[in-house]
Amino acid sequence: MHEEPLLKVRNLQKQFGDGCSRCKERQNLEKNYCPNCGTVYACHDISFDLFAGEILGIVGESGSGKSTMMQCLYFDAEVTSGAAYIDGGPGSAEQNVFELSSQQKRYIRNHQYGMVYQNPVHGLKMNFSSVGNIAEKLIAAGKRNVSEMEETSKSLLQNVHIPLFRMKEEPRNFSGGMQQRVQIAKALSNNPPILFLDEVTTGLDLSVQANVLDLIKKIQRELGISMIVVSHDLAVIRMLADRTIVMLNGSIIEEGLTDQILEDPQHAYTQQLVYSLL
Amino acid sequence: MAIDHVHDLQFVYKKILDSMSRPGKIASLQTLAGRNDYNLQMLDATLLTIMTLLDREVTFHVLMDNGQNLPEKISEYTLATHTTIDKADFVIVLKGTPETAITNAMAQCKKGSLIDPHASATWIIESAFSDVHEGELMLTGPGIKDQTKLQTALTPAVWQARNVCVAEYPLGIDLMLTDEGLQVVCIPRTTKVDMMEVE
Amino acid sequence: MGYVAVKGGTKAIDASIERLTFERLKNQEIIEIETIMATMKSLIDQIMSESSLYSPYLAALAIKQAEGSMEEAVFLMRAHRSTLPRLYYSQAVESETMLVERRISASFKDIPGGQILGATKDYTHRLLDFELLEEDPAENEAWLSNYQKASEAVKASDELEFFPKVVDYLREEGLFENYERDNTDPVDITKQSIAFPASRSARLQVLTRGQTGAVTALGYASLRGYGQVHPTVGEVRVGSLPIYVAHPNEGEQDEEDAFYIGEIQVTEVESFVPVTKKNDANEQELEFEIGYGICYGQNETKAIAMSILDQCLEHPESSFPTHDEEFVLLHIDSVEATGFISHLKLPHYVTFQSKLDSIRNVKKGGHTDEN
Amino acid sequence: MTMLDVNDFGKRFTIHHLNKTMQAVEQVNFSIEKGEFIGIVGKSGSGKSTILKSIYRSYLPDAGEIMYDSARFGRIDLCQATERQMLYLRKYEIGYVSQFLNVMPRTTSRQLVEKALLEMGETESVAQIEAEKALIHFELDPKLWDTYPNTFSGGEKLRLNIAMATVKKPRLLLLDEPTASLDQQSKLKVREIIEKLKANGTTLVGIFHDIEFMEGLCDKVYDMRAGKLLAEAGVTNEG
Amino acid sequence: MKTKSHFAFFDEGSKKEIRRSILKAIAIPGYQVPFASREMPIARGWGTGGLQITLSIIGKNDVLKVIDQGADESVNAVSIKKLVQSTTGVELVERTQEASIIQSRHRIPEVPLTPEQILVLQVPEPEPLRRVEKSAYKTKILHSENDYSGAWLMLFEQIMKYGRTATGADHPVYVNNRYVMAPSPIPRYDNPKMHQSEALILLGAGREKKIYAIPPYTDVESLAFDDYPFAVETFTGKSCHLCGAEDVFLDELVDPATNETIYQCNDTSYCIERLNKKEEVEVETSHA
Repeated sequence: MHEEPLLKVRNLQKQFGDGCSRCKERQNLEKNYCPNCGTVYACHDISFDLFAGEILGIVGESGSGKSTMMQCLYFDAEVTSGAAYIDGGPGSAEQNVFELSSQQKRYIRNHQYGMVYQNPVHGLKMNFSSVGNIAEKLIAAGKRNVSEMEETSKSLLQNVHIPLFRMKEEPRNFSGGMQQRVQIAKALSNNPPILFLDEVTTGLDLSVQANVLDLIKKIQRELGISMIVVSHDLAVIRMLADRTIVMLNGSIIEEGLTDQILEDPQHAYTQQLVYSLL
Repeated sequence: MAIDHVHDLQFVYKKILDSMSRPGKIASLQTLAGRNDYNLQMLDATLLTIMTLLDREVTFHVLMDNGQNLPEKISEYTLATHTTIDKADFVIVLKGTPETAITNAMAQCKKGSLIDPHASATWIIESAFSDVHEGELMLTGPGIKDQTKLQTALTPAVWQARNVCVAEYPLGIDLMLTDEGLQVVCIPRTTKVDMMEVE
Repeated sequence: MGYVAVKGGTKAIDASIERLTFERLKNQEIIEIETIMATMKSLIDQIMSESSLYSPYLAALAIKQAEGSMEEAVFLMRAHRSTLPRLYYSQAVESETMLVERRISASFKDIPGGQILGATKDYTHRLLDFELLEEDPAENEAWLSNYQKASEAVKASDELEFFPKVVDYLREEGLFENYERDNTDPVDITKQSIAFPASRSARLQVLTRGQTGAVTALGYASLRGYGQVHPTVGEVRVGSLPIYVAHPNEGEQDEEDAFYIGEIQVTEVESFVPVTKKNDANEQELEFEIGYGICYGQNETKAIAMSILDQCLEHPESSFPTHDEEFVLLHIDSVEATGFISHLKLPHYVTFQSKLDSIRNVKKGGHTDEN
Repeated sequence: MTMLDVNDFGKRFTIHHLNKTMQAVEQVNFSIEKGEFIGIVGKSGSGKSTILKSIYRSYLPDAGEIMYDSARFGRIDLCQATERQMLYLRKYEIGYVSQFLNVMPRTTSRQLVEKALLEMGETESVAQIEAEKALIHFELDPKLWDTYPNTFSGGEKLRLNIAMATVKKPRLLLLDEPTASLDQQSKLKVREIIEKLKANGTTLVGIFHDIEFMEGLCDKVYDMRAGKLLAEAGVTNEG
Repeated sequence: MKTKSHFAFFDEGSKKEIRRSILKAIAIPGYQVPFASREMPIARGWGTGGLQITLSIIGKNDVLKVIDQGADESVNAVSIKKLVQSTTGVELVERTQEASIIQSRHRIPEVPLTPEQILVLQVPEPEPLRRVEKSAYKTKILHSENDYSGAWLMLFEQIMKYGRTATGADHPVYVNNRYVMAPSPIPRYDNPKMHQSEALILLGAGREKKIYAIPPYTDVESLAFDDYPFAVETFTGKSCHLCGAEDVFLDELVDPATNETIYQCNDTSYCIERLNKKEEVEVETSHA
């Protein structure tokens, strides 16, 4: 079975600070931080593949670099070095998307990516209607027909269980769980082949959390969208991810099938993480 | 009679403005013939263009085939600062400059950024040109109704280099060509320059 | 003979301007420029500062022409400034060389060189002085001659005295960071459109040109909690600074050769604000930073408020408007603010008609393309 | 034709916080023919689960090979297969049933079985029909179809589990102590179900606690003791 | 102390800077070129952007027309004209066809402009994305990334709320298929005149310190959706009570005598010209 990954990430590096002679080889670090020069190695030499239709889980404690990595992939942050290749992206499959210009990156965000942030404030315009929020993403992807966009928005909102009589309401009037569902609907609206989910259930009530997880799983099954799910919560990862990557201090320390990571963790840190799972 | 810095330069500017608005439209500065009393080794049209656009607030770089003290002179007359090709607001290319010098400089000069596309180099190039109908360049784009043709003495390699400079709009460079006959023609970055097959 | 354009506008303007002249002249009193310069220094200082043109004489003329309106006077000065070619740039001015008239510190009782109260209204009681209604020139003259005699008696030495900066004293103690002297040319916001994020030199220029009231209001807002800066005034000094210009056509020259072209009076403020910083060993340390304020003439409130806003903008903080440089810098300019507010007096018939059409159509309901 | 060849398989766990390693199983050798039912018995802690979980890659194998005859990939060593290959095999060829039901919360039993089919790419209408068939087949009370399984009894949970695994018609089904903690009646029901599966030609590897349960059910029974597989243990009584 | 002012008010250095900015603006249609806006003798917000452009391009032989909201005799138009004329001595006209430079606030004349003319528009708020994003820095990034979903979203929201777009003047346009631009608060009626215009159009915002341009023969599309097409103000069934013109932008007035709504050409010079022509014809026919 030879499969081309949808997204290839190679040697992604993100550091804050220039590094110094004492930390260039990543020696003498406290976690991922150089006490000498103050450089933080937020992501170090991250490589992985994302395949069509799968959910890849990324787990790690806060400060492990998982969210930074996601921000780099989504172009919210600049990488220090490294490459990412998107199959079917603009230009050739050999094009490192980190080297594209900002307007080309914007094109990828609009046409190939969806993003659901932990805080809906980052993904939604709180003072625009919910339908408008979804339309914004559709417009960005080049749609120019209001009725079609309205229809798409309606079906997406229904999909995420937002009653249609509230579609013209602004998300700031909604509960956290509803906002998160609107955000998911928005992220999905342009049918992105790749969806990023950053701690999407963190801070939600348990019952709401289950709703959102269920929704994500359903979407993945029905639309075949590839997803990268970042979470510090192993329960979330267990529920969603087919494969899982474990990050610690900016590096990948372990990866495998999700149940294998949970049942037979190899790395000391992963074991500690798994043993503390309720 | 010397150049009148208020009215003559306004006249030159208006001509350049018209040519920049209508790429490929040749502007004649013939009425100012014989007014140049500067002792600078360049075409009158080039000098008038420089006097119109350069001042203390901008930088320039000169491409030429022999080492004269032209940059110092230009600085003296316009108060503009001479600098390296990668920093220059204006790039002045004197006639006889070899093709490779031009293409290399085009690769290095400022093309602006997506945030500040205007922070790019404007090129003032001495080259013969005409708008004869069998011109080898086909121009289309904003400012041009349908299409227009232009014949220049610049080599296809130079035009190719220019086209590379403007490949990712709005980044790019804007050209002003000056000739012996006191004429100016402008090719802004928005102009699509196609080289016609030459039989 | 066909129709001709109604010259309503031209006539109306001419009549309005005549009326304006009439209002100015009707009481038949003339105020001399010299009188304004001699008696309205505060006003002149503020106008020079807000118009960033140092000329008491032109400022006095502007006051006269503007009939005492601050915004008009500043406006006149700014418009005049636009017509002045920039021929030379002065050399960097060292404020240590200030000939100090007034110098106080709120941080230390005993500052090296001592506190100098100078001329200040701070300790006057703000009671209307009805005696000023009938001033007697002879009495004034007598008062002056007495005062001068007394001063001569007090004067200890003829030598000019320069005062060290309070901050230098603290810097030696390591409480302030030592910076490399940075002599890169500042951005000139009158020659280049300000771009964001702005450099500190650009920010300071906008602040010092800012409307006194606006700068004060925003500085005050920071103190009240709509900002995070509440400084201690390290030093306020008022005095004059000499201005030198290098010879334009000589390449190599030393500073001694520069031309003295005059002096300007300024108010300079250095406010001390504690901040946490990382030291060389990467530990958190408490250190002071300086909020800097300077303006033409004597205008201490503005200079202090400026020093607060300078520090605010050094530390962007999205939750506080006073730390948002676009918010602060784009709204404190007198000419811009008063101009745009007053433009609302202009006719907006066309835009209103357009809006009217739009709203009527909405009321009618239905698509735009039904018509 | 062999479906599975386990050669010199071994698995060691490293437990970092105790700073020790533990050899769970070693030198395991056995093979299964297509359509066979192999039983593995042994006390808890003997390592029998380890084998099953390593075949399914819930545990990371570390020694030896597990040669599986895949419909898609041909003969493939499950110790070396990529994660993507394992995911494919799990979806289409190898099923796994344990006594525990580990599913998405707030999902009805009907939905759970349907999902298993949808994952394989079946259409919704097919999934609906097939799911009902499976639920009937494994005798889950229709009253339970549209309820959440967290309130089910052990037997009901297990039958749902088996239904979810078998609707996919796996070529190889791994049964991990399915009968543990079931009452006698439920056990009998499970036995019937396994017989049905066997009759359908499914290749099965099952591990069981109690040996009587397997009587007459398995083609071969192995005994697992202290991490070692005793070849063809037969049905002895170890007490 | 009397000081003599420069030709066209500015010193030559100021003109050069503005002239360079104009050339960049033409080379990048619809992009707002920042420039060091000078303080003018008229107030910010009163046309200083347009005025700075006019003064930087004008020569002795130019012929100037200035209009404010369609009228040549509006007080502010008169004030601007006076300033330009007093510093340049140029000829002032009201007939659109005679002008070489037309400075205008909020209208494009009814008479089609020619390649020999330059239209200078005064702009109060050059940033079409300001209502979507208040920070100048962030709007610059949106422009740089060709991210205009916010601008379209404003229209979409209006359709959701009101059943149709509800923009008045200053309806945003897409220039040369790259930059979204504020056309200055001209009525929607005038937007189509920018598309493939024969004349160069320069736009100046003095207070906001931006210059931008639409070269001739450039695509200018008003933002609109496929199923909610852009529509101009309509005056169907209405005509100018003076000259009878129908397909022009009309002002709505109340006839003080009858208290009825009447309409009148907003472009005063156009109206006068029509009236003159009409009279000529009447004279000719009556003498025939």
